[in-house]
Amino acid sequence: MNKQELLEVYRQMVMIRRLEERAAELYQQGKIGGFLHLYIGQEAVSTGLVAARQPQDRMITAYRDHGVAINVGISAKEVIAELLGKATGVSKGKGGSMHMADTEKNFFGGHAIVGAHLPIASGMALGDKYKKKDTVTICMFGDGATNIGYFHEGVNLSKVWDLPVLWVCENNQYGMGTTVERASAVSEIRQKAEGYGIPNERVDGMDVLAVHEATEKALKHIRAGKGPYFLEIMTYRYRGHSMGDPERYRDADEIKQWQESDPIGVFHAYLIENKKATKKALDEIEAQVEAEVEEAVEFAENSPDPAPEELFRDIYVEEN
Amino acid sequence: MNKQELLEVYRQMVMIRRLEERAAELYQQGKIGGFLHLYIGQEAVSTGLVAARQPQDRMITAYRDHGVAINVGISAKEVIAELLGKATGVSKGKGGSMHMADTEKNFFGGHAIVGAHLPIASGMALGDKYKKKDTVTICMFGDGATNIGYFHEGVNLSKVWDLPVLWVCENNQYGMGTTVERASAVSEIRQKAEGYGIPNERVDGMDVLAVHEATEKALKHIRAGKGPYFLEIMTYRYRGHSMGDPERYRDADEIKQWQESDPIGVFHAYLIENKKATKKALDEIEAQVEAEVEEAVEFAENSPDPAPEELFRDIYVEEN
Amino acid sequence: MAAITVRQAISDAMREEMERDEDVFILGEEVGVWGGTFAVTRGFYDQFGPERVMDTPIAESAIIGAAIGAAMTGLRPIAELMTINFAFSAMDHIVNEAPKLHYMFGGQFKVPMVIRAPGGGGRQLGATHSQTPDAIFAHFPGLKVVAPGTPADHKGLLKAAIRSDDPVLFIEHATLYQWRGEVPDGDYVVPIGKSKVQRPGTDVTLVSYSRGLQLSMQAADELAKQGISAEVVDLRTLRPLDMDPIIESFKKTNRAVVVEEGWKSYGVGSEVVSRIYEEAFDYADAPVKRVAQKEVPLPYNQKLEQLAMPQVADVIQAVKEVL
Amino acid sequence: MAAITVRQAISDAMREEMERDEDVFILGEEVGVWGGTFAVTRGFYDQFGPERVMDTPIAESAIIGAAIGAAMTGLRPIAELMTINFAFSAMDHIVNEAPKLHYMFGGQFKVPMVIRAPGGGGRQLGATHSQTPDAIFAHFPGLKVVAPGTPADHKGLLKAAIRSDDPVLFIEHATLYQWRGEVPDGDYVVPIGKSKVQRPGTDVTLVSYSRGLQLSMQAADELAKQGISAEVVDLRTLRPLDMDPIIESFKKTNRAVVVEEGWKSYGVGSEVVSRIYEEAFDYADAPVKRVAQKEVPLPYNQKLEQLAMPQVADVIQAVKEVL
Ligand SMILES: Cc1ncc(C[n+]2csc(CCOP(=O)(O)OP(=O)(O)O)c2C)c(N)n1
Ligand SMILES: Cc1ncc(C[n+]2csc(CCOP(=O)(O)OP(=O)(O)O)c2C)c(N)n1
Ligand SMILES: [Mg+2]
Ligand SMILES: [Mg+2]
Repeated sequence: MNKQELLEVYRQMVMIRRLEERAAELYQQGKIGGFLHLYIGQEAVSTGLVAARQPQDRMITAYRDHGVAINVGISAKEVIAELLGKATGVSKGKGGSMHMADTEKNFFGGHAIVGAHLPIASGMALGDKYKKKDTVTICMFGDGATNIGYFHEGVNLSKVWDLPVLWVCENNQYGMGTTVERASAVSEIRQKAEGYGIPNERVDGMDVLAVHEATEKALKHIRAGKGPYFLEIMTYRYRGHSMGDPERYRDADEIKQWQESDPIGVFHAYLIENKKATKKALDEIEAQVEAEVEEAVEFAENSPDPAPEELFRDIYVEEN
Repeated sequence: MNKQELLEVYRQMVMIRRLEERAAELYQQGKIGGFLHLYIGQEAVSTGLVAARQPQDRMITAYRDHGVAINVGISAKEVIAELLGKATGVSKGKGGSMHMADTEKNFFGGHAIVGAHLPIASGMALGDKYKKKDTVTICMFGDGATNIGYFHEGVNLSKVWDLPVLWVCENNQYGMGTTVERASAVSEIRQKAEGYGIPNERVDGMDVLAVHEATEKALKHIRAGKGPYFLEIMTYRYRGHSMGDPERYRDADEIKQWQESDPIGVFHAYLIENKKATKKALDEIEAQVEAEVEEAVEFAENSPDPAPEELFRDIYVEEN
Repeated sequence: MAAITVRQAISDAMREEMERDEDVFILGEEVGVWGGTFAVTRGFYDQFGPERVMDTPIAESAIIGAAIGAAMTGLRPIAELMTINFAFSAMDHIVNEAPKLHYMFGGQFKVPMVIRAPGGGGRQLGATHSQTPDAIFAHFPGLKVVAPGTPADHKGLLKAAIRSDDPVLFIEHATLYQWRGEVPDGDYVVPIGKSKVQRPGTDVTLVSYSRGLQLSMQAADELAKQGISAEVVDLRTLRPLDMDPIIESFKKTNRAVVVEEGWKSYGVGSEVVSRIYEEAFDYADAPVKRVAQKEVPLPYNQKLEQLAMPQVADVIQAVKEVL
Repeated sequence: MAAITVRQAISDAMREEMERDEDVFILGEEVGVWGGTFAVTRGFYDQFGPERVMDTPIAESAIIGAAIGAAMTGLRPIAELMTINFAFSAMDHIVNEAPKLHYMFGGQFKVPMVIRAPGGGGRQLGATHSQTPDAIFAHFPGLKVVAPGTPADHKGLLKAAIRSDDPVLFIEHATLYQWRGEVPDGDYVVPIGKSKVQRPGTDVTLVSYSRGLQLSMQAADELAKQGISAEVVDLRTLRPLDMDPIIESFKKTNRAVVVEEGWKSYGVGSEVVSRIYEEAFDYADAPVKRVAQKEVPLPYNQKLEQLAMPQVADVIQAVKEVL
């Protein structure tokens, strides 16, 4: 990545964090409803992935989807408006936090049923293979999701048909309050890929450059027509599973320890040390992001709710 | 196994084959309805397994279940009566070929939804662990079944909770008309067990002694409290998937080749060569089996259909 | 116009659509080399090749999930479930993914796919393999649920389903494949969401669909001999449900019997009966009757199974009770 | 007799049964260390230990499947689905295994298990997480489906469910957990399969259950102020369905409204309406009305979501229409 790209990566990570910190406040104020799953701590994962993809590559992930939304270029306005359920939201206020998508940016959501999007990802890759397109589907999911049958069926299919999919397990150590060890037969998730004969790698998910590099390598493999690839990316969420998590399953020390290798902090240091950016430039980015988020909140708050007629729109493509 | 046990093993294998050959005839005559999945060619698998189990160990399998039924000691009468849907059948004529079971003999069926019995098997093993019983659940399933989500969820759970289950994949090379290679990401099914960190072994399923030996070893491991074990048993079905299979997916040569290592033939030779039995003794067993099967057919044909009231019985334990 | 079987009608519809549109393809268990367990796709593998007639692992969620994903990229998959009983093994994808994606993301995704699923009892397959659970799928907005009876409707509605931009569950009945009837030549398409009078009559309205239609037509024949004129209305689509021809008929006959193969409680008949009273309360001269399956898991034994299933005689008796 | 919440009632029922019977245990996602995502099992992990309060992987088929297997060995598992929306991910085990094993093997197996599943909309969780698909489960013979409304019934029916030798789906509603009401002291058990008049009245019969009961009770309060006396009958069990108190009430009031939170088409109301006419046709003075959810996947936006969901005002309006 050149300097400009590196700064863009920095900007996106900061944007995800600021936007989500602000979203947490809006949630506390009762302006956001439903579930809100924050990505804070995991920013390097989606950012590194998206930085390495080609624009035609398809992203699909679970409900913890604000990161990808920002990375693919959905504006803070559309994201926050969606969180507030407004007509100007990226899903017209019908989806909420868990259901962001933008087909024009090749982002296919935001899926709330754990693991259910994995077979769908295989299907998207099948579509591209069918049409002989040079497109990879990048499918993200949690460590907890690797225990459900959908994971098995989706991943198996991808290898049987040698589909262009990059499977990305974000191992943030917990599925809600359950550690990997208490839910998964193997604690190294990448070992599961062995059961499907899929090449795999474990990656440091607190280091955006490591994620970027591993992704590039994996995408190259897939684009060469060699079938699916599997990345286990080690990361951590600082916040609760969603808002209102009593967090009885871990102690504050554990969080602190992970924060020492904070992805934004680490990358900040890297940029300065390697003279990729000045402190001032990074400060400026932070200020810009801050302003953009505030503007987005204002935009969202001033946006209208969907019209009542929207209730009956989009049920079918062909209205009866 | 001592001589008597060896002869009993021989008897069971011959019984499975004769009974099923007769069942095929009854099916052609329209006396058996529904699906009829023959086990012919695979007799050594269930026979070797059951010969190695302790009486308290639980057997559970898929719809291809006549072998286990005979092995656990359900009489030919009850089996054929069930095939004919008679009140005297082992499941009162309500289950048919796919749903044989005998709780008194610790045989828990006969399950027709591919793979759905695997989580159930984990649950039975959980029950025994909960009650601190010295009991192993032996769960059999096909190669095709290893691709469905139930397999993944059931097997993963068994390792997470270190349950006393012996997983037995009967790899007969096909799920209906689909070869292992066309349906499974790995063609060596036992490799899947690696993805769950479960010790595993591939076994020659045409050799009943090999199956017996591998089972004893696996059961020992499990009884020692070391958690689940996985066997992939290589075998072959001579007949179609079920009656009426057009068998467009294989040629007659392939079948012939496998028949050269026919489990009954191989074991017959072993018994004679190793002076475990005389030809005459084996002939006598065959004649006895023949007679028993004929008697069973007569019994079944003369048995009554279930009474009409049976339709409304057994829906609930507590009738409302 | 030729008399062909339901099997042929389904097969023709798919073949013609695949010849017409390269984006249409089939995936499912044993649809390829085997030729379909009900022989519906026989010859397809040779004609269209393995890329367009894809044998899948036994993994129903993967089949439906992959169809959804492929549809989201613009293809038009026809996913075959070997039987509708296996739909439970893909339930989330059928009722919770496919029908919600268009709505939930504000109209961004289209999911133009068909799920074909033969169902029904009467073949001694036992409790897990003999169900007619059509009603439960029809409960979900966003899904279209089609369940034709006649050969012509099988062809015309399957073509409409393949061309639909919405996910369609296309329910077939395993004992109807041999039913023969006239099918119009050429590119015959029947719109989804339209009920139809399949046999005109004046004394009583028989409302039905799928295998129930066959029972109703046979009952109507019998009744005709006895001087009773039954009008048979075929729902054809369970969601969206078109009540118009039923209400029209009922306003004329003032008596109705709903015939379905599935269990009575919480079945298709429940909805139809409710709607008849909601829309034509004043026209009811007698309680509307439901003929359906007895509330038991279907047993293997043939006599018991037939005892549990609705018979032509049950339809006739119900008609006599409402007259 | 103390006034406690539905949450407490459920919690008490389970704790008391677990104290009484060692064979009763709980398994599900986050039931242990977390204390239950709705805090229903808070404290259980400490009291009963990890062997009896088992946190599971996210694998719904494994949860229900394992419960079935454990039940077949004689235990009495309570399997918790985090929400009923995830029941689709275990559908085969819920409708095609648990309810059929007893019958299919000629009565050899017992499957004494409870599946607890909170459902319902109104919390802005979006289309996949907000469903009230109760009717579809009630379609299957062999399963018992219980869906209480009041705190007392939650306690009494859950105890009955745990003691039942049959598989019971026990449906809760996430927005009812805080509902407070009198619960009899001691070992309070309410039989499964009995509907109940929760509020006597004379002018109209409101039939409902679960969250719909709350709407109906509130509507009845309002109506009383306007001089209209509504009798509220609570189904409590959807299968087997007890129509007796409803028919009795209807024969008195001759007017009825069925109130449910789920979608109207092929819903619980469809069955109840059909049965009312089947059993009391001559007593109907006006078409029976159904108040239910609009036929849309529930949207995230709160205003739209509330617009889709049945409201007290809708019940009142329906009552006025039948009077
Ligand atoms: C099928 C299903 N079961 C349960 C849930 C409830 N649930 C939502 S998120 C979650 C934990 C997922 O953990 P993981 O996959 O590790 O992702 P993370 O939240 O850590 O990003 C659970 C249990 C669900 N949404 N879908
Ligand atoms: C969930 C499900 N899907 C499909 C089927 C139909 N079906 C029955 S047996 C079978 C093949 C199973 O193959 P395998 O597991 O290898 O067992 P085998 O028949 O070879 O013993 C299929 C697809 C089913 N019964 N259940
Ligand atoms: Mg996680
Ligand atoms: Mg096989």
